[in-house]
Amino acid sequence: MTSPLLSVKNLVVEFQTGEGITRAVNNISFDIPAGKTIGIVGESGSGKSVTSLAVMGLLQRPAARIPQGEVFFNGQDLLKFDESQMREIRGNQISMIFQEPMTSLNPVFKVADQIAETIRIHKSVSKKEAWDRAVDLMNQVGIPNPAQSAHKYPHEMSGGQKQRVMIAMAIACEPKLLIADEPTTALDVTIQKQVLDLLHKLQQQYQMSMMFITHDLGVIGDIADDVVVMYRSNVVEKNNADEIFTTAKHPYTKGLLACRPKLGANPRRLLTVSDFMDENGVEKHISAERVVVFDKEQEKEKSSDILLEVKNLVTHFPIKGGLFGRTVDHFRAVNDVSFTLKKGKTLGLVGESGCGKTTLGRSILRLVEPGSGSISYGGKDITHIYAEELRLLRRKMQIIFQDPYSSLNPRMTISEILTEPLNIHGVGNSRAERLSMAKELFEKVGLKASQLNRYPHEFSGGQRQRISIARALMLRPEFVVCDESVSALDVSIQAQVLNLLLDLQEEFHLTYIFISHDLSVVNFIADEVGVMNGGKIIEMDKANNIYKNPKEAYTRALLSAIPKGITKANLSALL
Amino acid sequence: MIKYVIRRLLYLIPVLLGVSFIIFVLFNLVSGDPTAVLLGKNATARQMAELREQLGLNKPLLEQYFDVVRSAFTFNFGTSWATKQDISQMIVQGAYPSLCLTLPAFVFATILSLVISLVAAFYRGKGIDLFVRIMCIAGVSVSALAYILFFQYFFAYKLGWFEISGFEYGFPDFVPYVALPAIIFVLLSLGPDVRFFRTVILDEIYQDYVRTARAKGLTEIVVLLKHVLRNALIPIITYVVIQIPSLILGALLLENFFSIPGLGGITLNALNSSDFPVIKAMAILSSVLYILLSLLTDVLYTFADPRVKLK
Amino acid sequence: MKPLVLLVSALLLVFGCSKENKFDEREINLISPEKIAGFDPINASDRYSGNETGKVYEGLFEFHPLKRPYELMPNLAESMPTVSEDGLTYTVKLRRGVLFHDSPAFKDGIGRELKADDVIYSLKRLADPKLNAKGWWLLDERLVGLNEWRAKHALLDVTNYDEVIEGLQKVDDYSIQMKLKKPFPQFLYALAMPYTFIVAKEAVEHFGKQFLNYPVGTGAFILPKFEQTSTITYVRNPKFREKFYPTEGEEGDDKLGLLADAGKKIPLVDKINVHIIVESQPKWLSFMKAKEDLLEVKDVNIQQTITPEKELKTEHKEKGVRLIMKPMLDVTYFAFNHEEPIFKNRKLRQAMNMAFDRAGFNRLFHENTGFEAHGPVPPGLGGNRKEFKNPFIRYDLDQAKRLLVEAGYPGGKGLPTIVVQTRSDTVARQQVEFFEKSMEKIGINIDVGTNTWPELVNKVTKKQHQMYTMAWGADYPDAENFLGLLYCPNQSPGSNGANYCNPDFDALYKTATVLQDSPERTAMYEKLNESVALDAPWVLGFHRTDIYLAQAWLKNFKHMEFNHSQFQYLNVDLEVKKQLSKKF
Amino acid sequence: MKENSLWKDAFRRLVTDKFALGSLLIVLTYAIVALLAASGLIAADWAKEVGGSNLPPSTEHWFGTDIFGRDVLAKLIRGTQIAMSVGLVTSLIAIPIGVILGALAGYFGGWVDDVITWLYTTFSSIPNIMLLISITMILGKGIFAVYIALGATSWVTLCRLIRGEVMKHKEREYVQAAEAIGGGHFRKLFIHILPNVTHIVIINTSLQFQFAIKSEVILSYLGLGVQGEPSWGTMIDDAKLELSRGVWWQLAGATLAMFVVVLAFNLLGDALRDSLDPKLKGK
Repeated sequence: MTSPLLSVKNLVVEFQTGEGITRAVNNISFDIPAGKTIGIVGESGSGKSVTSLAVMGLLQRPAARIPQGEVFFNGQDLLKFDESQMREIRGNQISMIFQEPMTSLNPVFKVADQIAETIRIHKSVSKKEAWDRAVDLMNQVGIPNPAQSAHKYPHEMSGGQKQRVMIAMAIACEPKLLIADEPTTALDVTIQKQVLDLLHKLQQQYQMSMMFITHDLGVIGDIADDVVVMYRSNVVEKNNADEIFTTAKHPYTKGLLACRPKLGANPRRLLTVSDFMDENGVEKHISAERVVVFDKEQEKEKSSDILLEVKNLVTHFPIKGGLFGRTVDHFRAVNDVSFTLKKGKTLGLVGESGCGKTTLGRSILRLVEPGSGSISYGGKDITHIYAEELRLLRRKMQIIFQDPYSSLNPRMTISEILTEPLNIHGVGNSRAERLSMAKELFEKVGLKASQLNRYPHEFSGGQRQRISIARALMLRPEFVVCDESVSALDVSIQAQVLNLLLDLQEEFHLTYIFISHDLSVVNFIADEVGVMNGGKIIEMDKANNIYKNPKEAYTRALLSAIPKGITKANLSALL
Repeated sequence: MIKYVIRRLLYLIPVLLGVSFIIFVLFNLVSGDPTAVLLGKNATARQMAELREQLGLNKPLLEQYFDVVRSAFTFNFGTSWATKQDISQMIVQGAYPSLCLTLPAFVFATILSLVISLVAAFYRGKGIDLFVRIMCIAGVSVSALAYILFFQYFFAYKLGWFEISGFEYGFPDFVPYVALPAIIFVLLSLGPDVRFFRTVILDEIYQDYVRTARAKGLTEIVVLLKHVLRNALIPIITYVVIQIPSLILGALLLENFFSIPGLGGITLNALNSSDFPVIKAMAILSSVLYILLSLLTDVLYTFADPRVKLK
Repeated sequence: MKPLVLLVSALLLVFGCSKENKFDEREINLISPEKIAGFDPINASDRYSGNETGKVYEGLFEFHPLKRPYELMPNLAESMPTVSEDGLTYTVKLRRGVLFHDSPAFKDGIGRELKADDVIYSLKRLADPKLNAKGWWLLDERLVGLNEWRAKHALLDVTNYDEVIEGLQKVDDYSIQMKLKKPFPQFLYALAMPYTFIVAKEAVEHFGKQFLNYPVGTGAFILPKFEQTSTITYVRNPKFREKFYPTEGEEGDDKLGLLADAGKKIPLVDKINVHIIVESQPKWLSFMKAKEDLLEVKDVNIQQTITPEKELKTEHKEKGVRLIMKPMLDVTYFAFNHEEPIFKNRKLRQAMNMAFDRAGFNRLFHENTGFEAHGPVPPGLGGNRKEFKNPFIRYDLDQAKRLLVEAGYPGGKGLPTIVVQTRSDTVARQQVEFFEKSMEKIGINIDVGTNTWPELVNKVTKKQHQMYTMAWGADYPDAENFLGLLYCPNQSPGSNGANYCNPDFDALYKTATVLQDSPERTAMYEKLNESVALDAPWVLGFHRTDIYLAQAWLKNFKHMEFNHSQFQYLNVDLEVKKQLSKKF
Repeated sequence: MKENSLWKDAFRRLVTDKFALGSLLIVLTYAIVALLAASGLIAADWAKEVGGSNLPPSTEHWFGTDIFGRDVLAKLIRGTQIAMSVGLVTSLIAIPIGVILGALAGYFGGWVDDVITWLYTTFSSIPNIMLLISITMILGKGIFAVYIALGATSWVTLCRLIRGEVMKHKEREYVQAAEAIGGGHFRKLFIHILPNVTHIVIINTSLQFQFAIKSEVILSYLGLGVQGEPSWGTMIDDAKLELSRGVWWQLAGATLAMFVVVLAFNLLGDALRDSLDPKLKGK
């Protein structure tokens, strides 16, 4: 057997921070054979991206240092290369695709120029030749009208197209190794699927090796040959891709596999990593009842009261134009939407970004002023109520946002954040009482009361989302809009938060509108699912029906985009 | 784009009305009677009254305000009260020496600052970065007056490298006269310029696309000069262009000490002789220039950044 | 990149490129410490615009450049005028063959001969209400019919210069008759002042509003166009009439070499460069680098110029630099505002006079070159009697304290803090700070109020001050010009900023000032000067000394109070300049 | 884990930076000197003649004496009070105006924004120095005119910065969250948004201080400065006449005093920005 293309041996990466030295990568080793795809899986902060940057020699110096380890590429230790040698490798022999296509392209240069730049660095070709090659590459990565698109600037392209440009740039010099760092995470599911297929195709076509980094085991199934699982800076499992779904050894891997909601049958609560191992990484025995598949259909109706009724709702934003910036037209973000929602139920809204689902959610809460149509809540028309009435309504209706980083005021402590709604509405007689209410809920969402006086930045993304949930529930609302509330989280955390939402729904008899771009998540949590496209709900049905009998082509497209990898999983095999 | 330009030009109207109003309040309402100063030490009460009438200071206030507004929109500033010179001509004549001093100094300071900032950004966090920054800040921490007094004495008088004072028209005749004040100008600009440019460049250096550029195998210098600089251009353009109106006003102290007959001295003289029409003209001109230049920056943005569309 | 290349090459040029002094051109280099507004004689109110105007324009009369006391001599006038017995009618004969500078304003661009109409036109311009000349006060209420003409035209759109005025008539092309409303003994001085310099109607009309930038005079030097520059360059007038350097002067002028050029045709140099330098450091440094030929030494630079014994310092002597020190016709003072009730108290005013440490002040600010003023009229003018000693300017703190007690303010108690308004420049501020320290010693609190020039003028003209400091320089060599500072009708907004009113003084002033120069008038002036000095209307300051430094090669410079016509007589010795320049 | 706020975090970063810590100490020292001088505990007798006129520096008088034989060091100390008060009062004038107008414009947008934008565009279109001179001149003399002129010209920058930042924050989800829990405009703007933009105020103030101190010199040169008290500006202005006769110590003293504190403010401003600006976090 030939030696692997890339061989990482005993790599250690450390960072100098204000608090001291932290070890981001702890003595890891793995190989990438020529022409193979290796998936590196782990949650954020597990050290997977740092590993890739170490291979590329792109770690931020002097903050980062590599006290130990070797990275052999074609038999040479890259860590011993100087900067100019590394430049020969970068973009030429090893190239990389990053997570954020929005920010990873230089906004001020034409896309084809950016692709051509890579070529011109490493190949002695004329400007014209490089450009032509760039157009050709754009064609290969499936950008429509490559000759014209070549002249576009990044902001004139969609996220998916930008990621294709990034891929074209990466394969421009036909590298031996392509590193893809979460290349699909920022994309909508449908796009994600296309990009994965493209990467797979190119990898075959160019006979490249690929290092595919993701937090979602699900997406890896289709393309990876081998999988390396990283957890807390260490490699915990290396396995063949086919086998890892059936015979995962490490409890963390098992957890990762189990935590992704599947279309159709799921346990009543999603399994999480913590079901498989305790905090110290020691494997736990999972109780049988946790894995019993639960069928929502069989659950009897909790109530039949209609809590929310939306009729012909239209929300539009003005389009400014003309000499004095008058409103010349309107953009209908929500266009004639009607539905009803019963008490205690969850309505899932699913669709790609820009379909109007977020605006719909905010219009219902009157955070965005609806244009026409009506919203009635508990039988009362709330479309045009104002001031005091609206303020009182806020006690009953709440929202949980997508971004756990920007939805908490960074200058307030958690206790301030949690008691603020109580202050506003005069709930609780004293500060102490309000504090104890905050504390109670804080513990209920799974956090320690001792952390109440901390600031948001001291918490992880998942914890922050729990805090957001706690804030939304402080006023004991009846109705909560969860706006992409789990989309920004790693799958393993996502499962925990989904479980929490379900627990809380049960405890507080909440009614949810759950907005997501991920049909599998919606399918898991919602009783009824509305598929949105172009500001309208194009299909609405019971969650299982949507999955089983999609009527609209668009729904089918959404469904087919869900990574199939996970379906290989045999749940019982995990136990 | 054209619509945008027209709209921005129309914005001149409210701004000029505002500027006229501030000037009117300052000079027609609040400030004292200029006639005594204008007539000199032997002024009589009767002559002062006559002059007041002649200068239109007895007109109703509203009418006086309209006069200010009119001159703002017609650019007809009339003649100076104190020197009886035609104001437009004074400004045209004074702008030349002022610009001879400030423009090369400004261009040089900007380029030098940019180079220094790039060097500092290249060596960010290292000793050389710190050293350059501190030197620039130290340079700007000395009062302009102290620089002038010392440099004039030492470089112009003791060493005789430069002319002590004066000005001559035409290149390169003016060079020996403006060189020393220009050096002081540069010294005083480096600090704030470098601070600003360096921050802007560092803001960009940590962007994702820079990592992409590095991943392509570009050298750090190309990354800086091509990718980073181009993106940092927008704030830099704003910062640079907006300073231009004050260049035309000249460097007041420098002009006075080095006897450069520029607009700074004209403004100062006008203030010292209650020559309100000149002050008004200077204020109005510089605000028109300010608006035009902010428009120019907007137009430059579209070249620097394809994302910017003027609507 | 282009500007960078340009700038770098420019910087390379700079080193070794500062200009060398020239020895081949007969030129002199002078300094004007203030910006020049323009070249219209009727607005040449300050000394420096007067100096520049005087290089191009001329008046009917001029002060003799050498003789002292100041003496008028005919200039554009052929001879001194004939005056009628009542002193009201003056007849002036004009010199023939005086040509205006060549200018496009004239037919064919050739300067024509100066005629009587030009004199009348120029004087009328001073009265033109449309022009509101700064010099109007000079003729205000003087010539018969002129005020009426002015008043009439104030209401009309166009000023009609052709209308004949009784007081200002042409006899023939070369003689003019002027009639005064009442005797004005200083009238001839007025006709030597820049305000009354003669301009050509064609030039005024041709250049219109730009006239002030295109001086077309009859003088020894030509300035084709005035621009706001840092150097004004005058060139010799090739068509200048036969005018000669005086053959006689004051005693001792001979020894000083001031008569070396006697009888030679002027001008003696080809070019005059006037450098406008406002700040004192560049002025001083430029002179010390031999870039300038003459330096008016002011304030702190005095210490660098002379030793405490009032000798030129050796470092200057070595370079051949000459020192010229002459008393000025001026007076400095701290004026009380007599409308403030507290200053109606004469004892208080006297006390403050006696508490002012003049010796210390003189040492600090004038290097002992000032002369303590005993009254408003400076030495050298009729009205100043050497023997007169004002008892209240003696520095005597005990006496001052006693007077303060008598005034009703023992130890300064009961007096408010008095704000002394002054100009905001460094020296003015320090001088009032010194005054403050002096008054502190008898318990009077002083605050310094610094003002920009317009503010100070405004405060004084509006009577919004308690005290202010001022220096008054003579407009012409007559005590009237100083005594008028305390004449009640001149109170704010006039020159009597102290608003001092004394009926006895006013009555005598009225009688004296209309008299021709005579021993009686001098006696009256003396009485006015001394009586008012004892009443202490001001805290008297100094009669200052003019101090000039002249390079050895600058010839024919003699101190002159009214020096606007002096420059045509200057000369330069290039040989000396060449030799001495090595020492700089 | 101990309680750890953003401010404390920033402070910790600040004090670990040697330059920043030094700068902070210098600024504090100046502030203390200014306070002591203001309360008359030190340099109260600055006006006293302690020796001859214009004595060069000696062990007795470290910075020599001035024209009246006053101790230059005492004047410097007294001048510290003026310098610091000019910085302080100017900031106290500029900050409320700039913050409130900027916040209102950024938050409400629409016509409020139009009016405020117009206002600051108008102000910033007139060259700073001209406005500064005009206002001082017209308000008459003295330190109050200096305060007001500097205050009136320096709110503009702050206003523009705050407006931009508030506009950014307005769209953040935490502000929408505040609305969702029933918070009104006041709460959103003043309790949520403003504390998040205070770093701009602090950075700006530190730079404002040094600008004010330097402006005082220019105004003094123009004769528009402080009266009756020795300020660094008047001392440097005096020097323009004294220097050529070899009296360099007043200039040296005032320049040194100014240099140190301006340098400190500048470095502190930079350090504050590095430690407070969230954009620069973790760099």
